Amino acid sequence: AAETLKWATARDVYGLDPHAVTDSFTNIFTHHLYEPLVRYDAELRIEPALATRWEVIEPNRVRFFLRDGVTFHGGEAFDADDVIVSLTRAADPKSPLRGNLPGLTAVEKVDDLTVDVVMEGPTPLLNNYLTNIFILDSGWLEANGATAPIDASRGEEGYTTNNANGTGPFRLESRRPDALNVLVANEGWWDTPAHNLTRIEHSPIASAATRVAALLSGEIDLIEPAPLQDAARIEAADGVRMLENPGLRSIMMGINMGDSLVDGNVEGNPLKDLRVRQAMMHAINMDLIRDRIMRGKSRVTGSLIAPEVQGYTEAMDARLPYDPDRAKALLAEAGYPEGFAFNLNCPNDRYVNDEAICQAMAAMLTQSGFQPRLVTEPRQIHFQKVDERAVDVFMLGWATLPMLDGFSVLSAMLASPDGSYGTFTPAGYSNPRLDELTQAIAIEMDEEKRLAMLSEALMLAHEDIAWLPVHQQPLSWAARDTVEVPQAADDLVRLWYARVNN
Amino acid sequence: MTDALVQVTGLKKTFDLSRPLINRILDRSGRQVVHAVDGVDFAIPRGQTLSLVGESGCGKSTVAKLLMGLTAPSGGSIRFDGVELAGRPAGSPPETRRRMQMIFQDPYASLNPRWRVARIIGEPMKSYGTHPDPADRRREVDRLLEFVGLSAADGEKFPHEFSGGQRQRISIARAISTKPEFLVCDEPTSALDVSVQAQILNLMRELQRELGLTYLFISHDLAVVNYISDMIGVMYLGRLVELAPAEEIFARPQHPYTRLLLDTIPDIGMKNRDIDRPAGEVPNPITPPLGCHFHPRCPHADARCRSEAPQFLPQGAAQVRCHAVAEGRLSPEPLRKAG
Amino acid sequence: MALLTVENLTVTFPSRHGSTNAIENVTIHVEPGEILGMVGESGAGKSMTGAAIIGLLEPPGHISSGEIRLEGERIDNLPPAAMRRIRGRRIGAIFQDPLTSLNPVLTVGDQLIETIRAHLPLTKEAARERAIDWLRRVGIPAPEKRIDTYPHQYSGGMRQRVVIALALCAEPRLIIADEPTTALDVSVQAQIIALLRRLARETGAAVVLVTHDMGVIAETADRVAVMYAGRIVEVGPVAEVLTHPRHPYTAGLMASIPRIGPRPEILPQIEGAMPRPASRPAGCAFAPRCPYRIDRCIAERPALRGTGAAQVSCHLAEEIPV
Amino acid sequence: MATPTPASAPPRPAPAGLIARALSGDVAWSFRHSWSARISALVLLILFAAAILAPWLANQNPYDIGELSLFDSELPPAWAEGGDARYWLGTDTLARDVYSSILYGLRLSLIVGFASVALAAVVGISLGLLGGFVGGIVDAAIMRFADVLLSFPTILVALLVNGIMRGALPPAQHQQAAIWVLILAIGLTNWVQYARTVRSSTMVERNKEYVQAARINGVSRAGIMVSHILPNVLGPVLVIATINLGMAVLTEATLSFLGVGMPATQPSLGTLIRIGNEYLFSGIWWVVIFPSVVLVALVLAVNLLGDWLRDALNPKLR
Amino acid sequence: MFGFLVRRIVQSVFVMLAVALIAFMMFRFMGDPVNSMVSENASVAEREEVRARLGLDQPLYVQYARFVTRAAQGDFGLSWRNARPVSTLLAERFPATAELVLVAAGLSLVLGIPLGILTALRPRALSTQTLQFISLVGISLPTFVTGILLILTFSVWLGWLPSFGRGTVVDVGWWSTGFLTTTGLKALILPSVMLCLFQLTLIMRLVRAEMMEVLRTDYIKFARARGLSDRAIHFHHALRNTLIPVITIFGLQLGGLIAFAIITETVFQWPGMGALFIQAVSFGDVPVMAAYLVLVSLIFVTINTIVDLLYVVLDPRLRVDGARGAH
Ligand SMILES: Nc1ncnc2c1ncn2[C@@H]1O[C@H](COP(=O)(O)OP(=O)(O)OP(=O)(O)O)[C@@H](O)[C@H]1O
Ligand SMILES: Nc1ncnc2c1ncn2[C@@H]1O[C@H](COP(=O)(O)OP(=O)(O)OP(=O)(O)O)[C@@H](O)[C@H]1O
Ligand SMILES: [Mg+2]
Ligand SMILES: [Mg+2]
Repeated sequence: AAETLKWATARDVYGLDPHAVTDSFTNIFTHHLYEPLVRYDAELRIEPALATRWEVIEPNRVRFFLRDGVTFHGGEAFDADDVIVSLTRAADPKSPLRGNLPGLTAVEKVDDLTVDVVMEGPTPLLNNYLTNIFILDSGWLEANGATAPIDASRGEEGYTTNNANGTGPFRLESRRPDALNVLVANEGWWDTPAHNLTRIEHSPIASAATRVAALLSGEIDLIEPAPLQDAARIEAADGVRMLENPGLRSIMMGINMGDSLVDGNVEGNPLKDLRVRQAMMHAINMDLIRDRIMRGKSRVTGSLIAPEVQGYTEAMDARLPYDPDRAKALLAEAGYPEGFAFNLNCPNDRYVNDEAICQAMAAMLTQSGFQPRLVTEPRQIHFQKVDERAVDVFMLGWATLPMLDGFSVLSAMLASPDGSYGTFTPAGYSNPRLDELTQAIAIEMDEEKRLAMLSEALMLAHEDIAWLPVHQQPLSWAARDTVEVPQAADDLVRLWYARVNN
Repeated sequence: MTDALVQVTGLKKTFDLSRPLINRILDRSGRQVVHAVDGVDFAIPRGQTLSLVGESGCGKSTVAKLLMGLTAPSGGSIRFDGVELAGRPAGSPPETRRRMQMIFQDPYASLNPRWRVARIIGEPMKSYGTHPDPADRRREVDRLLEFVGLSAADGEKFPHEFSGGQRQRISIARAISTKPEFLVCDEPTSALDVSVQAQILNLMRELQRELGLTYLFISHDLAVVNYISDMIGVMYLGRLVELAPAEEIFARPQHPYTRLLLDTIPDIGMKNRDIDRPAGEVPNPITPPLGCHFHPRCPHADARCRSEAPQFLPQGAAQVRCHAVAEGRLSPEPLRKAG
Repeated sequence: MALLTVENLTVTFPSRHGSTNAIENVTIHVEPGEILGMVGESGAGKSMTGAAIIGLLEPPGHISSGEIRLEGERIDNLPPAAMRRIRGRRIGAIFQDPLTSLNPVLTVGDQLIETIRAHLPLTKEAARERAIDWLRRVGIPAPEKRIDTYPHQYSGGMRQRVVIALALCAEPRLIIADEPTTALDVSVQAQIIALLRRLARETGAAVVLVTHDMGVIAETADRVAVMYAGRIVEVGPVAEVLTHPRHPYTAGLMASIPRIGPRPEILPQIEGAMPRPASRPAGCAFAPRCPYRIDRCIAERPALRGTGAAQVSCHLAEEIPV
Repeated sequence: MATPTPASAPPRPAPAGLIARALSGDVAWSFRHSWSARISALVLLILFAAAILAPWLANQNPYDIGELSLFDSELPPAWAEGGDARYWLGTDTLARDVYSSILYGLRLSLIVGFASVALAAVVGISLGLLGGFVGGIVDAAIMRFADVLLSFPTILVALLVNGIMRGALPPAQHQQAAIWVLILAIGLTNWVQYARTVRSSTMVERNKEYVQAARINGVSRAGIMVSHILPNVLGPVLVIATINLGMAVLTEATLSFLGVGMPATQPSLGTLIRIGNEYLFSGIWWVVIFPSVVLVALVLAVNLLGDWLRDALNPKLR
Repeated sequence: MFGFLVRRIVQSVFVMLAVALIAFMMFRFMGDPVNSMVSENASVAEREEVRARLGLDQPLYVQYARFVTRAAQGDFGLSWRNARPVSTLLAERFPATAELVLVAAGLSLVLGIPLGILTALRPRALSTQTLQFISLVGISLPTFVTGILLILTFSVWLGWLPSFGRGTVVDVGWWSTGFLTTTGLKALILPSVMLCLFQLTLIMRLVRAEMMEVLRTDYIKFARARGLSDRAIHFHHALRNTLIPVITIFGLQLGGLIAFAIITETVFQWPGMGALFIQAVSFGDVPVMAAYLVLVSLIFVTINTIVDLLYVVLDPRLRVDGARGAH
């Protein structure tokens, strides 16, 4: 039967070139059209996709055996050249995706269906990286002058922005930006479809209220995200339901540990004092925030990564209990009985209820003697400030995607800034042991050893309170009762597993 | 006329009505200029009244404004008691301008509706510094109010609480507050009812007698002019066509236009006259007729009138701008209207 | 039978200070073919009388008493539709300002043809012929060309001629002309008055000519009604009223008009000003300004009395020296 | 000398100035006889009083984040089931007392409204007066500039000003600047209306004879503009200002919806509605209904009053 | 007429240059484009190279001149957000906004003018007062609330009309239209109602005020005195004079409609320029913002020129042809 799924999300894709943006929504959307060598299944386990198997030939050389008989939507056969062109294109210095495939030195053709991926050094997470690198057809790219990645400064539009030719489960039928993207099932897909869809109509609907209305009125089958506060209403309505699960994304507060506060009223930086950071943790009643603001849907954490992520241990999930008196005492002990002023920076359009969480936290911190100045801003401005370290205590969410591995927390958020490491590490934070472990983990090919070191490093951060963990934000989708779709913890909609039962 | 208080020679004013340059280029049209006042000469002896009459748009008010410096002349000279005023804006030089004042036509528009009468009358005294002390000024205002036939208590009121005639009295009080010697009156009674007009005309005559004022009086009503003037100037399309002592004008009008004016005045004494009215209206001042401006309406016009502008020449006690008069073609028509 | 009779007409304006009568007990009659002049100061009620006759009082003004008859038929209480058929067809009107009386966005022809067809069963072509004819009659040169032009393309005098054509084009029996020449130059005024008079004679229409210019009345009207503060103070044949005024107001008015000729040392003047409707005295409205007033004048309003051609509303009419 | 004329003018006490004039005579009479004007004035009076007295009337300072206790969040109005007597109109998701938030929000909205109207009026009147009086190239320049501005509708200008301010100011000051951004943006787009009105009235007034009389008497141009013309052109300005006040409050609400309004920690009435709007489906109706009612009452009252004022000041309608 | 047109165009060019200047200044104020074009760890030399390539090292006036020349050719560069030519983005979105605004404008005229006339002709009637009041209530609520309420009522509760999008659109050349399909037409209803509400009220009130003004004029009084029917007086004489000023205001307000479409498009997920602009604002996508600004101004200026021309067509007094009557 002709099963159409109408799907609405908050945003449209930026473009159809999977190598042009790192945005995770664009990424999962294009995943319906293009495929990587290896992919996550519905339970987030890595499984073969365009590569059927792989072998580590040398510590820094991995050989991939490609699937035979795969064709692109345009009919072109899939072969080693496509992999070479695609990986090179993704890792090109002008490609924003380059950071998702660090250390690639070469892709070498062994035969038509075998390639070697050569890295700078041992890369234990190579497969995780590769789940995110989609394969485009080399001939098609050449024919359309798109072998190089899109370069915004060149001032012309890339062909791949509006056209797609992949091997994925769906083909692009039409695209009207910000209005409607239509995908149809790829009849010639190499895989046995788990879905029963013939057609996907994707509409971006920016306004949450309108999105919910569209679901309630039956115009849309699946919305993502659905506002938490409307859950009750959606559950109460006939024929629709909420899809809720804890997600991978951990929300946390970064803490400026530099020499001075951005917007403080005291000399130096009290936040450098561990007791002050502990006081902060004691001051915040996360359970209350979960119950009231997150409507009981979030999972309060002490750790920076979700249980599903490699490196997690229960020990690191413990939180200092809510205890305002203890908080006040610790503050006094640290020499700030009157508290001190600092900025509390939050985005207001990035995470689930981000602004409300920050307001509640600000209230709680105030009640425990701190003097937070709440600054909430659109994500663009917020993250620009984070980049510039123009923040004191700031909100950040991390889903460890696409690697699903604690290493990304270490490298991006905890390691001392140095070249490719420490992009988000709060100002002034540096733990030599942690840095050492990070270096080692990066090249440790023995999984057991690697995990042990990973947990150790994460535990160090936990004790330092380098970041103040908040919670794992819930996944919140809503769908018609007739729609079955797996909701993986990474919050990505994989419609090739979806079924519509009419 | 050596003792003239006011001496005007060759006074000219043109208004540029041209459309924006770009339009003119596109339409290939030239500048469009109104010669509102086109070479006017007269002198007013101290203590006398010169009246200007003429139809709407002939430039009477423009002459008044030029005299008061409200608009700058395009040419000619204005001398007040020997001081050249052409090119000096209103209010300058103060010591001379203080001595000239003006009364306007519209009693409603000539008083600021948001000001109290006392402030209105006191403004010239304040501005010219003749009575810098407010209390002193207020006393003078009260005196002036009573002088023009209002009461001192009226100073506290606003203009809208007065009738047209009373407002005109307020205007007069303001005008004489700086003890001027010369008053320009631009149709001061044309917005008033006849019964009130008589009051104002009488008041003005009385002022002239008591204060020795010199008037330039503007009107389109020959009967009013007759009552108030020593000299009368008849204007047509920016030019004086006849200037003569008052009695002369009525007794021996010379210019055909003067005669036409006198003819067309409906008069109480002359009932139901079924005469043919002279045709035509004042032509468009932007494109005035060549030669004598009046020739299209003139029964005596000949080829010369159509091509050559006449000079302003003395004819007896008068000065007349007419070829026919100069050539003696015009029989001294017996006046149909007298007494 | 009189063409128009107005009996004891009172027009009232209710307002926040209580009702005021713009005109009170106005009684006039107009014979066919006659020109009745109405003079008086600004605010005396001349226009109001005219507006009441053609049924165009501005609300909330209304006729509170009295009656108006046209050719014997009562017209002050007609329903709007019936009154509309009378306006234009049987009573024509001309207003003061030719600049604003014509619709600026319609051609002169449109306005004429529309008016003609509103009253006469004519085809468009016939109406156009008639319109051209009327333009010719009011002295518009080349009417065939001018008919399709807009009012702003006419001069003031020409426009007033068009207004006259519009008022007369359905050949009404009565024309109310409210200050038809005030906005015009003296030389043009004379032409317009002459035109009006000529047309009235040609069509046999009667005219109520409202003006404040005694000269115009003198030259044009057969009879004259002098209004003061909402009332008629004196009415009679022009020659009689102008040369032998019997009401002190008329007398004062006539005396205060400057004339051409030997000039008096001082112009006779009436002191004071006409009272506004709201502050009219209880007795004779002219009493405060009247040099002859007696106690009775202050207490009692005189009625319009008199025998023969002229009537006067003054307690002292008989005693005052003319 | 002529004898005094009998006072034909009614012996009313002389009122002073614009305000006094407005309070006496015709306007006051028309006010007493207009239901809508009186009710609107009453509503406005109550709202103004509420805004001014907010700190004393409110049960809570909703801007003081320390006063909020999350335990009390999303309580329905006091009379509804589960309501709490301390929170008459209920609380929002962050436990802000809706009643107190409305009072404080109203205050902010009115400040933004009044300040932006004042800014627009001052700029507009000055430029209109100058252009209308001086004429020529000054006038042309002002009016062309107005044209340019007119081609940017308010919300566009607000977004621009907001963007530029963000670029120009150090990040720490963005939030404090929000209210100024709003005032500037709304004020700067609305002055054109005032300028045009004042300019055209000025061009009429400057040719009036009382102005010429002042010139004859040596009063300076500035003196004429300020003391003669200005008082005479303010009437229509008052009407525009009244109606614009309502528009300004609504514009502020709209800008808040577009994300450039007041920060959520200091919600204006508009921001409250914007936030409440997100809960329209969720059954927490009180967080959107009550602020909306107040906003509608405010804007409606201001508009009705403006309507009435326009008619009352229009001599043709009297 | 021709001269008038030329003058308007010259004026418009100046206005557009000023707008372009503002748009250009935005680039200067709102951040360095280079930052969003190079990868995070690009070296200073690399940045300088991009800078030079973009011409940002040249004097300001040169940059402005280049900006203007390019803008005049419709070239606003690439969107920083999704690397597509801004002109393409706007061209894609333009039909949606144009159709929405046109329908809203049409609705407001079609409803506003008759309602305005009705209320002007019966100024004291209860229906008039009620209409006046309701119209005010309608605009006293922020439009985004009105929009959501419309969706709640007509989509969720009654299920009659779609809550978002344009329905099925058909491409006619580069123009995508919703006029040709039923879903397209249905989708237009709610957004255009929301958008026209304010406009409708404005037009209604304006027509009413103008009409009442016109009905007080001498020529209407004179028309009554000639015994013309009410119909002729109201619709033949009064209406034309009423509509002349209404047209100007309407022209001015069309610009406002385009701006207000930003909100409507956000609420109804209408894929128009306004939605694009608001995204650009939240992403700091300056080229899109600048282009939008220039485009909106261009539309505005064009509309106003057309309005002025219409004015001349409708009001014979402004025609400079023919006899410039003697006075
Ligand atoms: N400011 C001005 N700009 C352009 N033209 C003007 C200006 N003032 C006067 N004119 C023109 O100059 C001519 C003379 O005008 P002026 O006002 O002096 O006439 P007037 O004799 O006083 O007429 P009226 O009896 O109507 O007052 C007229 O054609 C008028 O249109
Ligand atoms: N709408 C109104 N409300 C109240 N009173 C009015 C109204 N219109 C006119 N009046 C009064 O009616 C009286 C008569 O006015 P009318 O217009 O008839 O005077 P008029 O003699 O024609 O004066 P004018 O020579 O100025 O035209 C005036 O005193 C005026 O104040
Ligand atoms: Mg004049
Ligand atoms: Mg009248």
